Amino acid sequence: MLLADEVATYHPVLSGNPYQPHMARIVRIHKMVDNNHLFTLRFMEDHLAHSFRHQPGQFIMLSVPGAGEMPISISSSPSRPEVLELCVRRVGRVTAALYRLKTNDVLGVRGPYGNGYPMAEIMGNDILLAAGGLGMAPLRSLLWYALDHRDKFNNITLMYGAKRPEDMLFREELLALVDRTDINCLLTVDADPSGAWRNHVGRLPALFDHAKIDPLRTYAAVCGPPVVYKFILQRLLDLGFPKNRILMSLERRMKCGVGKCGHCSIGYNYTCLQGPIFTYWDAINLPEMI
Amino acid sequence: MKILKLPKEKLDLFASVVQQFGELHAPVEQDGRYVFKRLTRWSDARLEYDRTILPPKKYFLPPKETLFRYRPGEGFVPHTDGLDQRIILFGVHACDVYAINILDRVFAGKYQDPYFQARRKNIAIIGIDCTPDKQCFCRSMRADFVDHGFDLFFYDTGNYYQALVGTALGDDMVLATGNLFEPVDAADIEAYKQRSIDKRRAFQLDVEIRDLPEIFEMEYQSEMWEELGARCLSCGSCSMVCPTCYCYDVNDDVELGSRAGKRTRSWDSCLFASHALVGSGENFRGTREARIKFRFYHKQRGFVAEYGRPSCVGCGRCTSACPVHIDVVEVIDRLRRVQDVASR
Amino acid sequence: MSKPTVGIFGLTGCAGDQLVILNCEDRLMDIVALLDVRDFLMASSENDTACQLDIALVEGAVTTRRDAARLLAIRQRSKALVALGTCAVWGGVAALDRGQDRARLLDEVYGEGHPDYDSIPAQALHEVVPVDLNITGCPIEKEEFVAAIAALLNGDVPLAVEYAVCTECRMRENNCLLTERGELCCGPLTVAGCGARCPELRIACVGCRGPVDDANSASLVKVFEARGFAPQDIAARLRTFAPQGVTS
Amino acid sequence: MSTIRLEHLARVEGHGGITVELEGDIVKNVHFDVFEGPRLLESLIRGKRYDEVAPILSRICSICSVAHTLTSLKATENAFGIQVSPQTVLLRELMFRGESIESHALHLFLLAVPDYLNYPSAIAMAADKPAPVLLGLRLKKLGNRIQETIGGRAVHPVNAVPGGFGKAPDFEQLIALRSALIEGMSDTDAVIDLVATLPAADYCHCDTFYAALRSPNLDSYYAGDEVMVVSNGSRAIVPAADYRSLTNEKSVPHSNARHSTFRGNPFMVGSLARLTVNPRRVTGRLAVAMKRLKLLLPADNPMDNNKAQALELINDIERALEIIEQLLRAGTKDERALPVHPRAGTGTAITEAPRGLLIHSYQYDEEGRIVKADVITPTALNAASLELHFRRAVEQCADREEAVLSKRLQMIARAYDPCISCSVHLVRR
Ligand SMILES: Cc1cc2nc3c(=O)[nH]c(=O)nc-3n(C[C@H](O)[C@H](O)[C@H](O)COP(=O)(O)OP(=O)(O)OC[C@H]3O[C@@H](n4cnc5c(N)ncnc54)[C@H](O)[C@@H]3O)c2cc1C
Ligand code: SF4
Ligand code: SF4
Ligand code: SF4
Repeated sequence: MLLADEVATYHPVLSGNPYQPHMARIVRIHKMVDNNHLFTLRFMEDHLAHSFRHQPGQFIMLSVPGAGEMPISISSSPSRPEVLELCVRRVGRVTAALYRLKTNDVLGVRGPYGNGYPMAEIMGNDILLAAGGLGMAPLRSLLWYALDHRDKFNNITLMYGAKRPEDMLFREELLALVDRTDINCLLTVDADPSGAWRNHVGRLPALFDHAKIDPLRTYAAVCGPPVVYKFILQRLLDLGFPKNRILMSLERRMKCGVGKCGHCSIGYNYTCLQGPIFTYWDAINLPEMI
Repeated sequence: MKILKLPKEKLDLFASVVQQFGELHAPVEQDGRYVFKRLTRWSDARLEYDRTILPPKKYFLPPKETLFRYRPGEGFVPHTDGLDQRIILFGVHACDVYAINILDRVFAGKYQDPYFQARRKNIAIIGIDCTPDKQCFCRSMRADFVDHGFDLFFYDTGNYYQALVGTALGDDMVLATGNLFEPVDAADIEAYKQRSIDKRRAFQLDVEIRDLPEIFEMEYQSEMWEELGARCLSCGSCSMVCPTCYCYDVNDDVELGSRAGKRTRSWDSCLFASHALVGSGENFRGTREARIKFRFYHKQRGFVAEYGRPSCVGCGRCTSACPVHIDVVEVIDRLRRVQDVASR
Repeated sequence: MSKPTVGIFGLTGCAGDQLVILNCEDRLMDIVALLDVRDFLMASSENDTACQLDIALVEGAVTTRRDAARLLAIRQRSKALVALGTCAVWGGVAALDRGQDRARLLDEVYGEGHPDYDSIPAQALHEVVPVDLNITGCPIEKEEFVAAIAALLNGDVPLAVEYAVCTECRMRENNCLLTERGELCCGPLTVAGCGARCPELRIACVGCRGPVDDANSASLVKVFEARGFAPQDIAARLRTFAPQGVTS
Repeated sequence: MSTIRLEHLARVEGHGGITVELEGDIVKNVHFDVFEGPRLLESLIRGKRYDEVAPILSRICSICSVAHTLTSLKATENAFGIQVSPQTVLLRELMFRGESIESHALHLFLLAVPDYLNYPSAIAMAADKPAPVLLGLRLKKLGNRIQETIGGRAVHPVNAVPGGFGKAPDFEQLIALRSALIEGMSDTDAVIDLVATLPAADYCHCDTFYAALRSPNLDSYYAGDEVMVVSNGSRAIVPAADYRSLTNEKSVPHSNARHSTFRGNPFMVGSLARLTVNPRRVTGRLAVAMKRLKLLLPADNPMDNNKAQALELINDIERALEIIEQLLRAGTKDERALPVHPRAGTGTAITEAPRGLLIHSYQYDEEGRIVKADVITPTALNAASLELHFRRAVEQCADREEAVLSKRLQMIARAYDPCISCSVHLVRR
């Protein structure tokens, strides 16, 4: 509808454009694992670097100029602001273009998007973080958030499984947690050909034998490939977890991140708006959830 | 709401006056079908058209548009060309106005789509009454009347158009014509009511949408989806012509020899195999069956949960565009096990 | 970054895709400035026929032993092999011979007792060597070609079109030749990228770009049959440009 | 015996080579070798419905794809007794002109001129002498623009179908084309200037037979159905139905192409032949240009074909403009193609492709499916004449250095502008 008295000052595209990427610089590229690098970014505009705030579990839309835009979880914790850490796996076109960039190169960032973990609800409870493979990327934000606000949470348990020791993301950092007493950090690998691995060997669900979990006082955050969901979810249900205390982080194709482009729609939810964190109860009610 | 009437023979005059408010676009004939197009002559307008090939959606969300230009050193600069162009869409049917109202809600919310919103502000809509044909079921979808979303809406009451004034701009248009419009009297109101009854009687299609979401849930495993999946060509026609399909794709086009270029978005469809494919290689709707089911599910069930009503407005476009005759009304009837109108 | 070395080659075909490259009149000088074109027989008489190539653009189908040998040699010296045009990608009209007796065809065209020509059943490039990238079209579309070169220069894989001609046809708001006029239009099965060039002109798509990834020919064939087309004509139309592709 | 062999003829479309066998000073044998793989399209087209024929046979050759398409349509329409509308005839002629402009500009400036100026390619030449390259690109683009506007695509046109066109260009498109052509006219002087200053290329002199389409108005690439064969002192007319008297071809072992003679004489087709056969059209601007290029007809030097192409570039642009004016005066109608009622019978069509005479001849069954198809291309018609000129060039060249001979032969070959992908599609007996 055209407003007769409208003057030409209305420029929603120029200000408040939700699709506008803000330029950020790569300050560090850490080659954690083959094809899984950790990129540390800082907004070029200082005020953005200072003011950017996110919730654990949220994601950004990352633009690799000339190649495209993609959703990437924020792996750093809001408790450690000023920079963003992104753990990106090289799978295709845009991620490959990202991997060709070097420190000081420029990227576009917009966000944060998605619901993130319901922190207010979780606080005061136990947390169980269970991840397989790349699933550690979104959980790491939650992990450090909880560790940095240790007094706000009861018991913290981390279960993380990778194929081999060299495939484990954030390995050094996580190994340093194993000896800490304020967290039960359980790391496992499917196989250890080198024989140098000092932690668990075996499938992820086996770690439950080493953890003390009170299903009625705990929120479980699960993330990983479909097999991880399959086995962990069953285990949690068997333990008697309420369905709405199991939190899953879902991946869908996304082009906008803000509930317009339609790609991430699951049944009647947009992964980018109502997700990517869904409870198990949501999941069984949504077709095609996993 | 202000209600006036315009003698039919004055419509030409009215059209020539409203041109000062923007570029006039209306349905024109194209090989036996109709398309919204810029008018070069008022006499080209075909206000008694059935439906246009593409809905007015194309004005608000073009098939392909540039969102940003990218230059190293400058970053992403929003592309604003054409957003402030003033257009008057003359002769939009109620269902199409309804559909734009639906798009309004999708493109509003916490993250307003500024491109859509800018165009929505700058494009005026003059709606027009229509007579349902054998593919229309807008009445069933509750989209046969609209109470907002237009600047003016004309109902055909015989010798007059009864005009609903929807916005200040609509009112300005009326005022700009001097005294072309007249007040309505009791007889006009009676004429309108008669027209309303006639229109209702003209519908040849009828589907029941109450409890449809529930039935969709119950029939999620119906064998019908498999059969439709085997038939669907994934040609995307239904999504393109749908006035409420808004899925889009975003791509970066680079210039030769640099990383500079533009970010564009273009219409997409949930019927395409790539629509729900993700980085891990998982495709959440890998089969054609899953995709065609999703299209119906999202429109008739998912959208209800999100926005309180189905996104389908019953314009009949997808049914006539589908090369393999996948027909919404038939799909709903089959889900409800309705054989014919009498058994409803 | 140093310029990528490039070779442009034609096997058996109409040379249309090489011609399209030359038809990029406005961009040609930029293209040759950005690429180090080392071997391009159609445009140059001084060619380095042995150097390593970053990109080999190959048009045409393999229809002779000589073609096959050339293709193998090109593959060996190239990092990325790009199949250019429908003949290279699918076999194209050259591969209309699928399933026919080659010797008899030769006799028919050249008369019995013709010399022993070098001639083998037509094959697309991927049937002979691994292909890294396909740019389809009969001929290729200029814009797609330039976009592909632009992407390759940046090290990116060019974007592939994943939907059918119908989608573009609808976007252009054409009258549908199939639903409205009952014509034998291959739009629903053919990969888009041409902007629905033919239906835009009220001409049925003959499928010159080859099939879209997810073509459902069985279903469309039923529609054509219901419309009264002879199975023979439907089959002929669907296999004109892609011998195995479209017919499922 | 010594042999000079040129494996790959560069800067031509398709794959060919030249072999010369010398015994002392005597030229034993000269071959024009064609390696292009046989695609057998005439035979593969058998059984196809009439509406598939032109799109498939267009793929014989990209540079002549308009000519192949339109000749095919004309043959099909002849077989079914369809008379297309005058508007269709004009639009088709316009497409021919567009193709000729594109083809000549490409050949002359990007393929042939580098020879005269001693560059291996237009790309190499562009570094020192960008003007001819840019001129060529501008004119090429103009020709393509015509083909795109009328034919729907520059290569393998889609808009022309049996009975007419899918959609005729509208007023705005024709106006835009007219402005482009008027702009193109300003380049024609540069064309003549450039060709007039090229070094002479006198490699062989020889009495030559020329064959071209004789059209009703003596100046059409599309309308007309007689061929005239002219030599110094003789002329003969061959009606379309007798086209085989031009194509009594023989298969030769060194080539996938076959050779044609008329009454035992090799003959040349193409630009030079067209100017020779239809001399009366050389008037006005064209006549002045012809004087500047010092072209005398009938020519005895095959290299003069390049001059003829330059002249035709001017003529094509002028003719295209005339046609557009004519269409604009009459106002283009939104015609649909005429309905096609297939019937059994044969149809033959002769036109002028950029490289010369092109003949398509079909036999259809009553359902409109191809029973038999013959396609005779200009390069096939030229092959015998080209070998004759090779032979004369070797005989008339005192210097038997391989490098010298090879360059001369290549230049003669390129003057013919051979289109080798065309040449392999030959008559089916
Ligand atoms: C909420 C969310 C958080 C994510 N977080 C991470 C993360 O922390 N680290 C990480 O490595 N990956 C993450 N991903 C996945 C990541 O977005 C995809 O791997 C990436 O988009 C692939 O891009 P590409 O161009 O390299 O791949 P492509 O070359 O495009 O194709 C590879 C595959 O990626 C899929 N894909 C392409 N575009 C998208 C898209 N926009 N959204 C989803 N899938 C797409 C394609 O379907 C294809 O199967 C996340 C995805 C979502 C939805
Ligand atoms: S129009 Fe019909 S065939 Fe095409 S995608 Fe839609 S439902 Fe499938
Ligand atoms: S005309 Fe052909 S391409 Fe276009 S929508 Fe119809 S079937 Fe599809
Ligand atoms: S519409 Fe079909 S035949 Fe025409 S160019 Fe496109 S793919 Fe080729």
